[in-house]
Amino acid sequence: MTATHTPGAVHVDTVDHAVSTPEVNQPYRELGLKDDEYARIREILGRRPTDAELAMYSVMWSEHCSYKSSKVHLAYFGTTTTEEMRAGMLAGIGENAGVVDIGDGWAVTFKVESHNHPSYVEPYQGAATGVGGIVRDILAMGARPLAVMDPLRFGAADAPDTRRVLPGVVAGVGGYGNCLGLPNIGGEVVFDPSYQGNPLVNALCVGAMRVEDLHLAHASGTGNKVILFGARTGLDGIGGVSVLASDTFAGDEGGTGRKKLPSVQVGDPFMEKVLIECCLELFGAGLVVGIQDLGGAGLSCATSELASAGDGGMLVNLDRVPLRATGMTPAEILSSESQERMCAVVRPSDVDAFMRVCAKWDVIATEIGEVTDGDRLVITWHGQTVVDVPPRTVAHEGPVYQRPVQRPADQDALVAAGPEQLPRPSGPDELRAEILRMAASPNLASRRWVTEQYDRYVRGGTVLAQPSDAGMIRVDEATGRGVAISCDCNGRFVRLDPYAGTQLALAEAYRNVAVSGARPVAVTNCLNFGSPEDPGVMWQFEQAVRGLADGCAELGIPVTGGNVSFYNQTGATAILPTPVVGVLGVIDDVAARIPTGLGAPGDVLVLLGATEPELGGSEWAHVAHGHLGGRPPAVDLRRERRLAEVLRGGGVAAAHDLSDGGLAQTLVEACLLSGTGCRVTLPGDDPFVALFSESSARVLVAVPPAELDGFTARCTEADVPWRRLGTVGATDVLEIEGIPALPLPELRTAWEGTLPALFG
Amino acid sequence: MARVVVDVMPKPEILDPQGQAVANALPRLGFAGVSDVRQGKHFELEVDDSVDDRTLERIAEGFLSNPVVEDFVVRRVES
Amino acid sequence: MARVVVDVMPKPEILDPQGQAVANALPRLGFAGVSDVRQGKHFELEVDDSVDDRTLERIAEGFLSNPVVEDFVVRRVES
Amino acid sequence: MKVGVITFPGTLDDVDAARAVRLAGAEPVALWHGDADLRGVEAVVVPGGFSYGDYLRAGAIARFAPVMGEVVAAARRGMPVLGICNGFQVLCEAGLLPGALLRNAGLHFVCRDQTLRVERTSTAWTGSYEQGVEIVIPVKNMDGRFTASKSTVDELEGEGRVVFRYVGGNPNGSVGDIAGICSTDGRVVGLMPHPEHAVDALTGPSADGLGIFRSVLGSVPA
Ligand SMILES: Nc1ncnc2c1ncn2[C@@H]1O[C@H](COP(=O)(O)OP(=O)(O)O)[C@@H](O)[C@H]1O
Ligand SMILES: [Mg+2]
Repeated sequence: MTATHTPGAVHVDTVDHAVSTPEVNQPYRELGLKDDEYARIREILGRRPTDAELAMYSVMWSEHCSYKSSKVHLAYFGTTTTEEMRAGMLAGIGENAGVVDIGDGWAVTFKVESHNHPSYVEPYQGAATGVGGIVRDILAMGARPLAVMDPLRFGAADAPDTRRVLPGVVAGVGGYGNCLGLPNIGGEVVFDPSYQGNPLVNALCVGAMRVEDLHLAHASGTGNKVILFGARTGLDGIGGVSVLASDTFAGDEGGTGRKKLPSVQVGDPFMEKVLIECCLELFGAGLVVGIQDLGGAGLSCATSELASAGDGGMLVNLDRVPLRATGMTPAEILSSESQERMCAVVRPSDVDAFMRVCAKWDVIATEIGEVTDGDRLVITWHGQTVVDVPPRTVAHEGPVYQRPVQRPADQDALVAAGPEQLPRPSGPDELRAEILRMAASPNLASRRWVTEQYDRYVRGGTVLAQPSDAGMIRVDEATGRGVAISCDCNGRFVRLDPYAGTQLALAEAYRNVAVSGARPVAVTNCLNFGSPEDPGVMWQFEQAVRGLADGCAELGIPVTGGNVSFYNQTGATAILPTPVVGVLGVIDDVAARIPTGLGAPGDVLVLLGATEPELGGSEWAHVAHGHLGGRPPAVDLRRERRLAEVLRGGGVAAAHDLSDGGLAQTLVEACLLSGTGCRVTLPGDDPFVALFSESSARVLVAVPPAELDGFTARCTEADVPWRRLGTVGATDVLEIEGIPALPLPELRTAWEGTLPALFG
Repeated sequence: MARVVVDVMPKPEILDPQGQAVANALPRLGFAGVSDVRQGKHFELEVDDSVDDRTLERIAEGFLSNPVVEDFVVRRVES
Repeated sequence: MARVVVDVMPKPEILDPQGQAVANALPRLGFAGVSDVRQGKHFELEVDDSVDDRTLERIAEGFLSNPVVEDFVVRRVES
Repeated sequence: MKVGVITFPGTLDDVDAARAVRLAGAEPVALWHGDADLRGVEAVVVPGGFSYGDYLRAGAIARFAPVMGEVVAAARRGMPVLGICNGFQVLCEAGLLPGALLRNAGLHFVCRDQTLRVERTSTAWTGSYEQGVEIVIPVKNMDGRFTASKSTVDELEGEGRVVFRYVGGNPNGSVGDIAGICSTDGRVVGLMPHPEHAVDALTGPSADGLGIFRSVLGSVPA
């Protein structure tokens, strides 16, 4: 149960030892390396790797770090990004996070990352360290982190395990983010049985900096010092590498006896807060040449990536690393995923000043090495060389796979089984009951139980947060310049048609940003899929990437970065393919934001876009019949683009987009958010379709009467279909013509009661 | 009725930021000589005599502690 | 070196929602017979032999616990 | 007028408190936890956050910071001191205000727009409000449940030292719906909700919190 520590020295497998013992059996399979991958490592090195080298290669060549299955597909993002789209991009795919020029000398960086598996094992710490990791990514770009978001997915809302996982994840996201002092400005909570046993915990961070302060992760300048700072390195998060320390491998020379170390890490948000302030002071004083956060793969990743991206080699004295545990081996130190650490490259003349800043913030900082003029990454342990590798082969030249891709055999049957034959509610009373049932269903019910656990005010720049369509923060207090972000994905749509479904995710995030009044400018993503060894999953993945890239090209906004998470499955069953898409928008003055809701009494309600009988993959089919089949709604990105332009043209007092649950849900939410009723007439001749269809490219807007003619004229001109639905009333009732009135208190009880009843 | 005490502590290899914060503060407060602090939870349960040790163990392991990151000790004390 | 344990508990008259939450959850999980639960903190300190009982008392009273709402017990255990 | 705003390691709302001080028409002065120096300020704000991670108890470690010795001494001489959220917790730990703040009754962090009633206007920080007025400002904390012995609560109520009370729902189980209290002389005020996050309707639920920072301008002899 507890780690026992070796008395005396740890067995160390040096390079010399490796050269003289070529035939040692190394447990590379236990570390996840394939036979040919291991053979390639031996070929690169011209000998067998040492324990420490094996540890480095195995983590860096893992799917998570090397993108070996996804690389060939992700390349498509590059080929579809035009020069025009690239114009505002200061850093793109390949950097820690994408960076976008938002004007006035400001640059914004944002990225989403997954922390799915750790959050299933230990929901609180898994989610907490997920937030911590993405924040360090943003910090490593030289930016001040400004806000976080958390797209989450869980099994069925009433499943017992969801009751274990969800409260822990939410407490972890909040516990870390709140203590760190970053406002949570949005996210998602989605329930579907496919996530049972494999919840998705994605975390997004956005940060800002002056354009000239952009820091890229590279180690250059021979003689520059490598400084590790932040938390001490411990035995947490070592996971698989502990096999290197097992008796069988380390043999008689004193294995540490550590068998199964917990692969979870515990986060220290206080340390991270201090680390942020310390880093920003270091950046501000110009004391940093290059910087890299330590996340997955710890020092293995940081040293090899810094060296690989630089113009020289690197020498690291591993015995200088401050440790939290005794008896750690070099392989363990290199693989430890202890949180809240950063690695910087610093000019020798700046080292003292660097150390003074760290001391001011009580941050431990240690010079562990330097940049050399060679082209090798050399790591020593008490004077003996334990790693001597070409860093690019570790960090950037890992294996690349062209995995088999095959459209699943059941795809046709799935698409053929559309929702047309499902019994529908009919008549006023049934429709009324359906509106209430939908509003109370887990995927549509108020997220307040979750979002109340998140600080959305800290830093004083939050202009929109939940329950708005997009989160919005002010970047520049003097000018009011700000950014808006939304993350979206409907995995059911993606399951039915991965290409179109991913474009629908893009369309929704784009629309949510547009509805806030911002101009969408860039895209990030977190592609959560099943096993890449399943050709059907690879087909979903390939289609999703193509759909996203082609969609971005059509919208004229680039993908600036992202993250791939494979192996999200329970047994042989993969999750719904879930490419979460995050769209970033810019607004010149946040005072011009469009609030989410209904507007003021007397405002005219106008529905933008066209409603078709599109219920494949809809929330209604899911809630009423547990049905998934047919085609997802049609995508029309050109219309989304025009819709966004119309919204930016002004004249709108409030807005709310239509997505899951259709017009019914949008009306319910808009009324409850504004605390005002309204009276509307449904479009078309089928009230059921009007209420529950999930056709895309639609928005409900509230327009003051004086603006109405001008606004609708602009819609007509832009070829955006519009239709007057009714007016905002000073009443406490949602009145839909032909359906018995829905008093707001009754709607509120339905909408707000669900999550508290489930989770306490 | 018996009183049962359950102490739950972070596993030795797991980071304990709370204990660390205390340990770092003590010298600043003028207390020397404390080299390490770990902080955990202390539960006191009033338990029916019918509840056996195996049940207490299950309560401690499955509910009061998180076996992934914590160890626990159960003690019956005089009531 | 000695190991010192400090247990800090909410005073009896202070509402303890954490303990209460545990007590309420146990029957739902199928554990009967636990009539009351209180939750506090458990500290384990590694202490130099030079540190006397009076000092430990001051650490526990003035720092590890808040006398307005908490009681504490200090114990030296074998090291 | 110069108003100090303290930063401890882990303080989060110092920037916002300084902004509120500025918007109210005073000059914010940054005070560092490690310096036993109030830099000539005439009032002090101890802002919110998680000083030292709130790891031992909220506010327990911060109260020993060198700057707090100066704050306690100055408060005893009548300098206006405002503790917001974590700052309130620090002031209680430091003995400038009675009672303690414990884990919210619901055991969750709670962030919501909260209605408060201003129960007392004769303090250094509430003079610009009308007695009994209701204001909406955010509350956001994990340990916000005000607790004190019965005699202390009776004393606070009897002496009219409850400055703010939760209205329309108590977010954390505080005794008597108490959201904020003051010292016997009304110069030291602590409250859990965050007035610095209600200084304009763009980034907060209202501008109701500004009155707290305006009040202090009138509370010290010019
Ligand atoms: N996990 C979460 N964290 C923070 N905010 C969330 C989370 N889940 C949902 N929200 C917020 O709740 C609101 C409603 O969510 P949702 O219905 O998914 O929005 P939309 O359909 O407009 O994308 C949004 O403001 C969203 O950002
Ligand atoms: Mg929306």
